[in-house]
Amino acid sequence: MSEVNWNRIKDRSFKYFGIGCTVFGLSVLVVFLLSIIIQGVARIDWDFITSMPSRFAEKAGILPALIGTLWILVLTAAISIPIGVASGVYLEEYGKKNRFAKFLEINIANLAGVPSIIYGLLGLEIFGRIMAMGGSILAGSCTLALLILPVVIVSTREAIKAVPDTLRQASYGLGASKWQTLSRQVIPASAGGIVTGIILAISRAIGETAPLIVVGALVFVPFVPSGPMDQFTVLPIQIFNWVSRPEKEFGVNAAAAIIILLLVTFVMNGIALYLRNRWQKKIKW
Amino acid sequence: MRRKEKFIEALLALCAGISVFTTVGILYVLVSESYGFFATVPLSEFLTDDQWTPLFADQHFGIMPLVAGTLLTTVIAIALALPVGLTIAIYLNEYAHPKLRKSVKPALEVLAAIPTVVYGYFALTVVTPFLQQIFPELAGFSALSAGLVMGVMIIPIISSLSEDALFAVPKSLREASYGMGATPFQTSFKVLVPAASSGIIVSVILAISRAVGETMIVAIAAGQQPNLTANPFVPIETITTYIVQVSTGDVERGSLEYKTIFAAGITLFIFTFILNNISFWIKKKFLQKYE
Amino acid sequence: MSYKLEAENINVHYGSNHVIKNVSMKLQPNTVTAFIGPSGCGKSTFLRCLNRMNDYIDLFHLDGKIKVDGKNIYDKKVRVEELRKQIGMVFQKPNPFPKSIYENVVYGLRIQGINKKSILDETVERSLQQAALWEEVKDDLKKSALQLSGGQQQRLCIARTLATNPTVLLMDEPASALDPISTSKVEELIHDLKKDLTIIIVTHNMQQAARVSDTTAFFYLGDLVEMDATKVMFTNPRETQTQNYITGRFG
Amino acid sequence: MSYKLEAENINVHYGSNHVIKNVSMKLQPNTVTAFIGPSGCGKSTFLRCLNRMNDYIDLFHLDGKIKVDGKNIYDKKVRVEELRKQIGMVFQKPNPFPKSIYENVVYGLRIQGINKKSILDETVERSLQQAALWEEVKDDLKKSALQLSGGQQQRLCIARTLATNPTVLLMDEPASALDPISTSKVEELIHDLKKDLTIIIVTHNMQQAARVSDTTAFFYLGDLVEMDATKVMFTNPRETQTQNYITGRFG
Amino acid sequence: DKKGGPPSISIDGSSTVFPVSEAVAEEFMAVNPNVRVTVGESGTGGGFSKFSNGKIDINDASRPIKSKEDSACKANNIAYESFMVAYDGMAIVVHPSNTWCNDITVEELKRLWEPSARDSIMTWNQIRSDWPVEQIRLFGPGTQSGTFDYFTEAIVGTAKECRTDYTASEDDNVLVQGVAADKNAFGYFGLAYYNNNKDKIKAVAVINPKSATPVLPSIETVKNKSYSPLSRPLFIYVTDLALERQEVRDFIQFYIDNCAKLSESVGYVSLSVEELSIEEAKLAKFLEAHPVKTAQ
Ligand SMILES: Nc1ncnc2c1ncn2[C@@H]1O[C@H](COP(=O)(O)OP(=O)(O)OP(=O)(O)O)[C@@H](O)[C@H]1O
Ligand SMILES: Nc1ncnc2c1ncn2[C@@H]1O[C@H](COP(=O)(O)OP(=O)(O)OP(=O)(O)O)[C@@H](O)[C@H]1O
Ligand SMILES: [Mg+2]
Ligand SMILES: [Mg+2]
Repeated sequence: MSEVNWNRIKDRSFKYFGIGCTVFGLSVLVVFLLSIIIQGVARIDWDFITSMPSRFAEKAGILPALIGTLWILVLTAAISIPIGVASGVYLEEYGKKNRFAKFLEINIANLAGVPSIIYGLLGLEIFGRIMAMGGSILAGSCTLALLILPVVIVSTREAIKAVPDTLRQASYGLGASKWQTLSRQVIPASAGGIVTGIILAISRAIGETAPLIVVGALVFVPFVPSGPMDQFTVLPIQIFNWVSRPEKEFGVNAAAAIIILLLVTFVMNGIALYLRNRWQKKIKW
Repeated sequence: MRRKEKFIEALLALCAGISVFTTVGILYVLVSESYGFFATVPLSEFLTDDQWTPLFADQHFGIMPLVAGTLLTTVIAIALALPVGLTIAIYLNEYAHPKLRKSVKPALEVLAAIPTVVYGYFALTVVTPFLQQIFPELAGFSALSAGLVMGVMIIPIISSLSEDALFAVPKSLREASYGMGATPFQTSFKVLVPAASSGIIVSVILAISRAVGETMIVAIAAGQQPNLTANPFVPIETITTYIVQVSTGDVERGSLEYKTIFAAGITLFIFTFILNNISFWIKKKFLQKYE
Repeated sequence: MSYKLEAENINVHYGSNHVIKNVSMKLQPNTVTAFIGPSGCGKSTFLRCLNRMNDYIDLFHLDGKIKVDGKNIYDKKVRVEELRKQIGMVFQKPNPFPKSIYENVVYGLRIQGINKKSILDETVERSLQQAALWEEVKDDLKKSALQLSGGQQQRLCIARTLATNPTVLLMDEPASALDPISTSKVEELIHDLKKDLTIIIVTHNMQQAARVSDTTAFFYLGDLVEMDATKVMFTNPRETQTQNYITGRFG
Repeated sequence: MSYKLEAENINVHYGSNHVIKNVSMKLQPNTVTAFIGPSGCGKSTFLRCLNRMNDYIDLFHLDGKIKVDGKNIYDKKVRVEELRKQIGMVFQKPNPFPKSIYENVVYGLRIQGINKKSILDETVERSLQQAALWEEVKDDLKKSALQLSGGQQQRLCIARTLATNPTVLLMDEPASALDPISTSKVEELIHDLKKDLTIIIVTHNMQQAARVSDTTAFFYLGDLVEMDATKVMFTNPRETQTQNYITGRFG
Repeated sequence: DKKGGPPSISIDGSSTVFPVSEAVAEEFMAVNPNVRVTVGESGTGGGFSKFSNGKIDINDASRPIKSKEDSACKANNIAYESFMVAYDGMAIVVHPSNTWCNDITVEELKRLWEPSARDSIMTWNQIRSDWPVEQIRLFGPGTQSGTFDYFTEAIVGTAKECRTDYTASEDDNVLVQGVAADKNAFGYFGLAYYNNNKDKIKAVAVINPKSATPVLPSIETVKNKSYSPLSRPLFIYVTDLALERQEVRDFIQFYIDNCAKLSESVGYVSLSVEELSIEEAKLAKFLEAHPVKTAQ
């Protein structure tokens, strides 16, 4: 009886510890968001969003950086999601037993630990020089796509693992080929988990500065990039530049730009979440 | 039909192969550039010298201070993020109302999306002064506050991915445990966590990777002072911070000083390689037991 | 007369879905009761109310009283973990933990903090013997439970439940995934356990219900249509619905 | 005489585990054959060899020949997807796709590239009618298949299989998760489908085997112990093993 | 390498020079709206690497070109000219509550920062005996920056000769925070960062080696050279290749004409009139030597 009491106490304490941890995480988030919002929200207006950069903090805007970030976001997702999901599917469904896959598995785990700046150096060499993309949006996106690929692959695999075998068997039993089974059943059924990985990965990609600077992203870009081969800058670079300026007014600009960057992330997460909840609701085993 | 299937398999394999090309590319870049470095600096000096001062007139090329700094901040970050992240995952999965779970999870994911500059200044201007009240000997820049803040940043990686893994454990196991009179706490730790260990380990590996690769927080809050120490209260520098500083700095390309970043990079690569192999080994052991 | 288990005017809703409609029943100790009825009629739901396994389900709502040994188990003061130790449950699909046979059986003890080897060893032998599995596995207790056959797994799950000395055993279609040999072993087991326990079994198999139970309860669309001694139910049911169901002339 | 299905000296190994031992059998068209035997004796394994569902399993290895309509299905030239369309399969646990009822039924057509609405509509009605489900769901074809009851789900799985007009139907314990009403519906269905199809059913339920099958095959530890007309098997089996199993005096 | 599109000028290089180039670019485009000027900050070294490959027109440099970089240019047949565009003062700073440290000599600075000071000069009183016996904590710019090179050269005598046990940061705002939070702090960094944070930190006067008077850092004292030796020149480098394009010629002319005004607007110190006229003359010569290519 006393043992049961003790169990209950442990259980209760853990519950409160769990609440505590969650509240801790959330309150850090709230503190961040509030301090940034208090600092920067007043600075946000239509002019701020639609103006070019300037050395005058009150005149400076983020238009090229914002559009640059959107370009990078879309292109990086467009490159990394298909390749990452395809790799994950291959490793989990086709290459389980062969040596190539084993080798790939360790290899991918290693890639996840390579710091982003090294990807920058790689991107400069391969995309910038050898493939002659220069410091373009495309070169930056390719670099970031490589950077987040491991996360997409790993989470795809974990999500696919969780799909029950009965679903595969049902499909095979009806004469579906392997690929039909994968594309029509397994991948849609695991989409929820895949999306979690993609959210985390892309959130990371759009916050990166160093690898992009190495690849050739600029800071002062007084025009809106209009295609993937254009030169560009992104919000985090603009933010970092402003943060390191001596004048305090730029700190306010940085906070305002951070709010915009977070808004971009929210919208993206919102879309992804909507999809995740939809898919997870549909498939309850 | 059959040809199409073969084609698709080949295409998928090719996509998976891109990661091999990436590795080859990274190794090529690292090795070709650090080759010149190791031609000048003997490996023994690189590994045993206790100072890292390539950019001073009195040059020392001992990588260990940077390795120590990297280890220190990563260990601190994981020591915070693993218990907190896993607790959150378990709490959301076993205790919290599904509605709460649905809204808290994405909210926490926002933490991973906040630009790391923000974390860096938060560490420097809020966390460090706060910690100094508890530990008066804490320096203005330290591994401790950088590591802790980094830990907060990677919490969602652990909490979200682990929660996904716990969620995927078959309901029947959960019911078996509850049916025996287990508390949610016991069910979580004796049944669910072991059954989800593969996914949890993956989340931790990804979190460690992110911590090792993080630069901005460390650059701002940890002091950029290579220090061969395990003391979390003093300034340190990590491998990645060093690489970022030099690769976007004023050092001339092709010089020995510039090549140090590739030597540091290859060290980090080997470091993560060892780390991954260890975790692979752990994972294999766990999976043998639970499948 | 003192009843082991009494349910009074139980109503269960899942959200707006009324799945158990004003069901009352009383069970005597050391009897076997079979719940029968078509799919979705609420057998499992009602069974799971008896050890509060539905507590964690979203939208689940229960009205009424369930008493075990005269005490309302939905009382605030009742500790649900204690209750579940007293009222064991076996599920339709064998669900052993991915651990060794030994660890599966002692799980219930370990979570009570009992870790003394002699007690554990003793319990393992006793429970496995009660579950008629001892002879088959005694040399291999360290083997993973997942390597056992379906029938063995189900008996292991029963042994695991017996390890904590419950007084009531709830079984939700415990033999539906088993072959006839394993099934008959489980049925024998139920027969043997009756002297120590009060047992409720959900089954789709009329022959099984007839073979093992003393009392049978027929559910239909959330109603308890009829409940009587098994002999009576299968030979001379009061309701035509029951008659139709038992003879397969339904729907 | 021409057989629908012939298996010649089939041996199956999982790694070093010999699970099917030199089994041969011949089945005539438009008959129902029941496979019975204790758990783990290889019934499912053998059944799954017949439409090559084991192809993807690690370590699976088969020797021998299986002919359908005289053609060896393990021939290099045979397209396994084609084969599976011709030889449908229904599993123990209903496993509908998490899609609408309609989409479940037309899945087999869609993967063949058939997307014409009129054909699909026609097929849905025909197959659901064949599976005795049409009346229950015809107004609600857009509903998620997961909202159906277990018995309905299983009939949906049968309908889904029938949609591609198979000539052989393999059923692995199709009624073990169902209540008697659903079970009898499935049994009736088997009876009706026999005029168009050759059916093999694995079951643990002796009554069921007796009720639905023309021929019964008894497996034990990977051997095909005995195979004969169901009437003969259940009244006058040649082997004592069979006798013991059928009467439940086994083990 | 840029075909079609509007005329454009690409600048990259030092993040220290960046604000000047940005200001010039902004003003230039205000009068030449059809020209696109982009400015990056991949560092002086990164910039020179692109510069020597002809990938950019102008490199911002916080230090003179090095011999390796020069030979890389030669190898690619790229001739260039450098122009001084501004001075950046370095402020010596301490915590505002520091009452004792009001001025300091170059010798004292040297004693504090030279390599042998490591692990030996650890308390204030070791610099001047009437200063307190308290630990001194040092802050300074990152070792790969031009500021660090210049400071060590001016104070210790050789570039990069420096003690290693101090807290460094690439970001001067971080140093401001560090000094402002530590009452025993002693640091140095760009003048603009001191000017913008006078409420948080206190400047230390440097005793001019020639006049032997303490001089506090300010735009004026740097400009009139009384604040010495802690100010360093900032440069831009221009390739001859770029001079084939009229827009670049216009831009450089504009840069030299306006850098005095614009560099002060971003917190740096402008060249003196004499220095400016030297740069103007250098530019005229350079332009003449590389006439604009006549369009075919
Ligand atoms: N978790 C749940 N949430 C919502 N509704 C549920 C839930 N579980 C069961 N139901 C609904 O409650 C009703 C009774 O279900 P229950 O599982 O008790 O039936 P059953 O008699 O055990 O059927 P079966 O013989 O198929 O096991 C059904 O209509 C079912 O759809
Ligand atoms: N995927 C597999 N890998 C290895 N061994 C397997 C696999 N599937 C089945 N076996 C083994 O093959 C043997 C035959 O199994 P099978 O599933 O065919 O039995 P069954 O007669 O269908 O039993 P049940 O009545 O329990 O369904 C068993 O010993 C089983 O352990
Ligand atoms: Mg049920
Ligand atoms: Mg089977």
